[in-house]
Amino acid sequence: MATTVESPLGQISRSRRVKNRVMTITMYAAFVLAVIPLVWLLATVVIKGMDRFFVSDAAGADAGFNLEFLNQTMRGVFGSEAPYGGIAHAVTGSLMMTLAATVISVPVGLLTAIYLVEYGKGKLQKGIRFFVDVMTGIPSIVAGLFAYSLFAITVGPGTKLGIVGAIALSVLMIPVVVRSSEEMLQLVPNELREASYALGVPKWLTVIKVVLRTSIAGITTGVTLAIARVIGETAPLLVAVGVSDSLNWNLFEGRMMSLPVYIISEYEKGLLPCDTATCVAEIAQYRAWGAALVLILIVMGLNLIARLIAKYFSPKSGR
Amino acid sequence: MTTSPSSTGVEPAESDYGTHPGAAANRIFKGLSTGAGALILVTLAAVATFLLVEAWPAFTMSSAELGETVSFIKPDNGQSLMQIIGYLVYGTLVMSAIALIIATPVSIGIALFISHYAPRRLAQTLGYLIDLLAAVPSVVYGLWGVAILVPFLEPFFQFLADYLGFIPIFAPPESGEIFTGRVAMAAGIVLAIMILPIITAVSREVFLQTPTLHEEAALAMGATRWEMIKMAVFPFGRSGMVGATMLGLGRALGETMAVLMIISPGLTFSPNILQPNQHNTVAGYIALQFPEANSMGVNSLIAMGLALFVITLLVNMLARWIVSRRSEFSGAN
Amino acid sequence: SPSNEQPTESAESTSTATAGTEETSTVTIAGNLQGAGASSQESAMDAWRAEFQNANAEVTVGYDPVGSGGGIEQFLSGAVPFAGSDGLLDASEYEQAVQQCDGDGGAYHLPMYISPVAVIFNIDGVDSLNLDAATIAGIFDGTVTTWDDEAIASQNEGVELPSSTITVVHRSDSSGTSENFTDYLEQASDGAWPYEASKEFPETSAQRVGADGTSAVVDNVTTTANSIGYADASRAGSLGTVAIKVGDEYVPFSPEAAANIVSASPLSAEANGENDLAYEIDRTTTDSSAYPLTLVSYHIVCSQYDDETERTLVTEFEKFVASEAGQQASATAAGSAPLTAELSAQITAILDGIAANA
Amino acid sequence: MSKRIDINNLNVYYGQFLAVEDVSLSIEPKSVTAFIGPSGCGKSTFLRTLNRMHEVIPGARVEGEVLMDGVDLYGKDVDPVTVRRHVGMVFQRPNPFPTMSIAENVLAGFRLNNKRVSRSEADELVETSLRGANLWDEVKDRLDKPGSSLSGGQQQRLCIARAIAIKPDVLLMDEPCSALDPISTLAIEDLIAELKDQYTIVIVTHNMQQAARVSDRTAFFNIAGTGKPGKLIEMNDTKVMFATPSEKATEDYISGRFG
Amino acid sequence: MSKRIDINNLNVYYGQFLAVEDVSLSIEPKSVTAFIGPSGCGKSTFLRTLNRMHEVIPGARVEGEVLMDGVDLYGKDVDPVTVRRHVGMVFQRPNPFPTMSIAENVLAGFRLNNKRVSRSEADELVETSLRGANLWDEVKDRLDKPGSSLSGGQQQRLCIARAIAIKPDVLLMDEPCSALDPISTLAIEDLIAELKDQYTIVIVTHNMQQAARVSDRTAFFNIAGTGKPGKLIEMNDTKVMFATPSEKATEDYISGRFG
Ligand SMILES: Nc1ncnc2c1ncn2[C@@H]1O[C@H](COP(=O)(O)OP(=O)(O)OP(=O)(O)O)[C@@H](O)[C@H]1O
Ligand SMILES: Nc1ncnc2c1ncn2[C@@H]1O[C@H](COP(=O)(O)OP(=O)(O)OP(=O)(O)O)[C@@H](O)[C@H]1O
Ligand SMILES: [Mg+2]
Ligand SMILES: [Mg+2]
Repeated sequence: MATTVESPLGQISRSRRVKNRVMTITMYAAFVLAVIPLVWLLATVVIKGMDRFFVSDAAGADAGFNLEFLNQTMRGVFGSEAPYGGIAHAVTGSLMMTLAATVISVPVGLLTAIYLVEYGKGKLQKGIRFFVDVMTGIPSIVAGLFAYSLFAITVGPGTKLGIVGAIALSVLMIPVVVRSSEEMLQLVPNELREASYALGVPKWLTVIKVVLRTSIAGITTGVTLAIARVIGETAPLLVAVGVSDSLNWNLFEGRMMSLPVYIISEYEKGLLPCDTATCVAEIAQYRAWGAALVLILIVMGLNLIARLIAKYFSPKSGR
Repeated sequence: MTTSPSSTGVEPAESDYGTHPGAAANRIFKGLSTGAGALILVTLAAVATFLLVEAWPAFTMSSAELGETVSFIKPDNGQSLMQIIGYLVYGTLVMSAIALIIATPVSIGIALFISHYAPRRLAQTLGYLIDLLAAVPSVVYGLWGVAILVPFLEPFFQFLADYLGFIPIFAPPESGEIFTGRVAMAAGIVLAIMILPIITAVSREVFLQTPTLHEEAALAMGATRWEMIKMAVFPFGRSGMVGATMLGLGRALGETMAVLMIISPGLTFSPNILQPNQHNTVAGYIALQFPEANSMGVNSLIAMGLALFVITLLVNMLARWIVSRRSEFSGAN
Repeated sequence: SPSNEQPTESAESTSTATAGTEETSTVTIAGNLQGAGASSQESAMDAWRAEFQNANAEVTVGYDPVGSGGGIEQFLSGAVPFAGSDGLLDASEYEQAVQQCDGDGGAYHLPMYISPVAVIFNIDGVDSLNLDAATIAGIFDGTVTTWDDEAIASQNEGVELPSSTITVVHRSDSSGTSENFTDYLEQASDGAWPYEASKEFPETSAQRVGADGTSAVVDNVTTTANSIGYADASRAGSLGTVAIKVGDEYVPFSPEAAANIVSASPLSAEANGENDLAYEIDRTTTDSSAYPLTLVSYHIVCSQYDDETERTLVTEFEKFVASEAGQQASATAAGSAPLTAELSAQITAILDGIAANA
Repeated sequence: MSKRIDINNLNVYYGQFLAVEDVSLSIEPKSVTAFIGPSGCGKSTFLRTLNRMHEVIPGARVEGEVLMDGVDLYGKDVDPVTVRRHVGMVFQRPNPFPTMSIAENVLAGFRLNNKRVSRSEADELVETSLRGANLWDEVKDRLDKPGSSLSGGQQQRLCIARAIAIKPDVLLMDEPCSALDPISTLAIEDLIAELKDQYTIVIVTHNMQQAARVSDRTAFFNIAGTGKPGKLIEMNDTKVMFATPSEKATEDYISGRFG
Repeated sequence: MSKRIDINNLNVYYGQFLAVEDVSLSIEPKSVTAFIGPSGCGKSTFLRTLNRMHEVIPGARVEGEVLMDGVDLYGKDVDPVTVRRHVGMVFQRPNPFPTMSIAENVLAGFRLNNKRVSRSEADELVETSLRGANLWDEVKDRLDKPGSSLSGGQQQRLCIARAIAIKPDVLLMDEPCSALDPISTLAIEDLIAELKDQYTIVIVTHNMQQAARVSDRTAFFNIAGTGKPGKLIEMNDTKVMFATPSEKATEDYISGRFG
């Protein structure tokens, strides 16, 4: 039992105090433990990713900071000599395909979440809930193969288009969108729904104008997470979209490059043969890490935009 | 103001209380959202059918014949299609288990830290930081893992092997020396870092929803903060935590690139997670063999994809069962 | 956005400027040509595509590095008119090629990318080693486990060898490089290599690490002391390399020696007539001007294309690849071995035949 | 703009559970009717059946008739959405839409229904409704501020303004003051007294004094115990009811002997 | 097992907001003290400062003294966890731990301080506590069923049993009956009357009748308006207070003129 020392009311037993302290420290430690890899990873990518930005076609490896990397494509780029090549086409491709995947997944995912929260009942609801979870377990390459053969059967063999990749990504993205939106819709207090019904507003308008409107912030965050999940996919895009070294804005015509595929393929090139004064043997590595940096920046940018949207739309707090 | 309650519906507009304008839109919207849900089921059915149809030739072909057609299937070496699937399923589960064992407690720690320990202003920023981790693409994890983390882990693995090597799972390679960090443990750790933010984010939300009622009940009895968490937060959050873990597991099970870049793969049922060439995952194996596979090879690989799909199904069913088993004592009351 | 379009043009224009040295073909050709296949050729292919596009501004050539298997699959399904492959078509694939190609002539292999495979190692202070195939097999199989083993030391007198354990680094993915390497060991090692040639490196009892892709193998050898591995010779960088025993001499890899082994090898028994240059590399050659551990990567083309544009594109592109300029480009960019003049001429003749084969 | 409601033999169920049993009563137009009774006796449940809001709760259903000026609200051709436009409701906790400004909240009934209102019309409607809810003077300078920036009592009046903006016939209020401080409570009570000139008002309250102050007629509900259905014990003019209740239970409840 | 509490010049803040201003009063041991007053006047806030439960709310803090038998609860060496062991609390809504059985719920607090409890000891404690809370007979056959399977009133008594199982000196109750039906309310009131033989009891209630029925002394709190701090208006023996309040506001409130 507790031994009374100084405190007039007695103290809790030593073991309880110790345990409480230990757990508190553990929580802090857990947090620090998680932050270390994050900072480390970001630092690595930033440091290694900057190299490419200090190489320019004109001045070679000793150039100052420049943005050539962002403006150039890989068309006509090979070996370790200038032009050193860039990621304009990969950024375009990644953005276009991710955008298309988002355009497909968000309506489907959101409507499904609405069904689950607002309309669903019985077996169908249970079934959809369950299978959405199962869908999160589709290996990404299988999604790629699925989309590829879907088009091979319906359009013709070897159909590799941006849109095929977008569909593959949608298969991966939809369950994440459903899951996160469902959580967010559930957080909307019933009071607001009732307030709307009591004004004689039909259900569908209540859902759109009250429920969605109130939860838009959370949904946006969920969608960004889903985007982040798929924007880094490699395998399905390689299978379904192929690669390209040129700028292509058209999802329905020709192959497209994407950042993750670019990263892997540049990483695979390793050190290049180089025996002149102007060549940069590590250029492919520079490009790989540089692209990784840009990819993270894009994802962070999206995250930031989502947060701004969230802030703009979030319920106005008092005073 | 008609007072004919028995209006026959021929002219519903006459009643003050007839159908409101836009009632059709209401039905259409409901139809749309139900349709979207159904579309998901259809897609999933299509994927399942695709997997079955494509895997079928590999399943029906005799083991010997398959061994001759497909270069990576070697029934003579104990690597028939079914055996490979067995090894891969095992390897997938091993690595996911390592990831979960590491990530779950840490994530729950972080989630609790954010929900119940950190000052509120700080907690928000911290939450954002962790969310950022969720946004890092897996290729980047792979690049970082192989370039930075694995070399860093090697001495640590050696330490484990030296002092805990008597436990089979930590047994070092025969030479007693950890000569490479590219082992299941390393892949598990990278997976753990990858799934950590997802589990954290979801459990954080759940913990924040713990009814104040129960928290205060515990505190008012003279519980310390930790005791309060054990009494009120955990029991309430149990199903949420299971759900969060499942989401993380889903990602770990299907992850390709990061595992592939890190592990030195092999096909065994070995428990030794500090030895290379022992384990591989389904998704990783598919990606390794896919480029050079011939058409029957692709069929075989899809058969493995089907196996992964089935595991996911089973794991989800298990999770649901765990959650429902506790529902008698659930927090929802 | 326009800022993105700009650089493409400028990149093109700079390339066109440097393309002045090119012999411009008399016919102007235009269109899209898409290939798919082995990633081993990717760097070389980048060079060929770029140079060819520079010379023919209206042509775009694409190449999906989906792997030999994927390339063949797409070629056989008609998705691409040519495939890159590290290996040869098997009998059933030959059959399908007859179906797919527009005539009954089926498909031809054209050896376009010849690359010596280097056995690379990382021993402090040692740049090169002499080893015969049996010893290499012993090392990779785990029967020779330390660097100061008698089997190694006896071939390298005067070289200071550490007593440490050898770590073997090999490809963990399916690859043509592994297939060539294991094929060499199987054939040249006099039974010291008990496994069959295979795209997958076998599970030997050596202390070994599997790595996905050439880069990872090179990285692992670079970062692991006292390790050994194999990779495209162009990727050896500053790592130590092995001179392998051919006949009575130890031959270090070199482009010429690699090209020579191709000329010295017979065509495969299953080859589709004499126009199908599917080589059976002679790993056991005693000709010490040749380097038998060489990977030959092919372009697989149809013997006939009904579509006029397609035929022109394929044959013109492949002729460029086989030309001296093309081979020089890949040698510079990817470190491959240029074809010998005779082989180059032979391929050009075959392609001319296809071009005429309307 | 006000109607008479007659309820005949109404039973309300939550799934299998009978929450309110066999209630018959009449609500007079242009008057305030109060429902009182101990917690759990089904006051809220019963109130919600008057504009079919109970249908929002899964499993809730009714048997019986609710006649509004003779039209059965549960008739076949009757659309609950339309019913709710005629019978407005104010809830226990003020619930302005957090994403809307004060003015938008008042107009919510139109805006959410996609009804176009011209600017001037809208301005006018906002003003009359807010004046009707006794809130105009307090908020006229900050109509574009979020509704949640108001105090609890102001929020509740905003909800009333929102409800009367669509010009319902009947206004239902479920413990509209129980979350408010006494000053705000008085403001709402004054408002109710004014509104009854135009609307039929039904109010649920826990507070006997409040019922006594604001209502013309009072209905007392009671429950025999947990799990038992709530029942209407008696209904009468408020004055009569509080002075000389005819039932023992009513007297006990009013005099504070339980509850 | 009962203590006297003296509060001197207590101010309670939520961040910048002063919720309760300058309260001084004394609570007698072995008696029931009731706090009454309109909603928002700070009854709950004040009550929670008596066992430092307000510290659970971010930003909440106090100025002043709370002396328990002369010991300042806010003294430097005093651990809030220990304070709460001495001053138990029962909340408005019954909150048994849903994942624990009835018996475990009763033992929950006791277990914290006594790791090893023998079976017989535990059984005895469960029985005495449940008997003390007047619940034993109703639940003795299903002690291993979840606490949430009980009715509201039973759950509330279970919470009281849980609170008295740790043998506190003081028992605080914040509107313990407001979520209960009248039958359960009566049961709890009877229980309070029994408990005051052993404990110092403080109860917050909205219900004047209840205060009149159960308490020995009553404190009336009031608030001048939203945003103003709550204040203690007067405190006296309950009988005196209800018969002849010395303040006008008290009289108004008790007679139902507002609130
Ligand atoms: N959504 C629901 N599902 C099932 N039962 C319910 C639901 N809502 C209320 N009940 C039950 O119906 C009965 C009547 O509840 P109701 O809320 O109408 O009471 P009330 O008189 O409004 O009480 P209070 O004064 O506490 O608001 C209660 O037994 C309650 O438990
Ligand atoms: N967590 C909080 N943060 C900020 N202000 C609060 C908080 N809780 C209560 N308040 C404010 O403190 C004042 C007193 O509230 P309190 O809950 O103590 O009143 P009460 O008398 O218990 O009311 P009720 O009868 O409704 O329970 C109110 O103005 C309230 O808005
Ligand atoms: Mg109610
Ligand atoms: Mg209170």
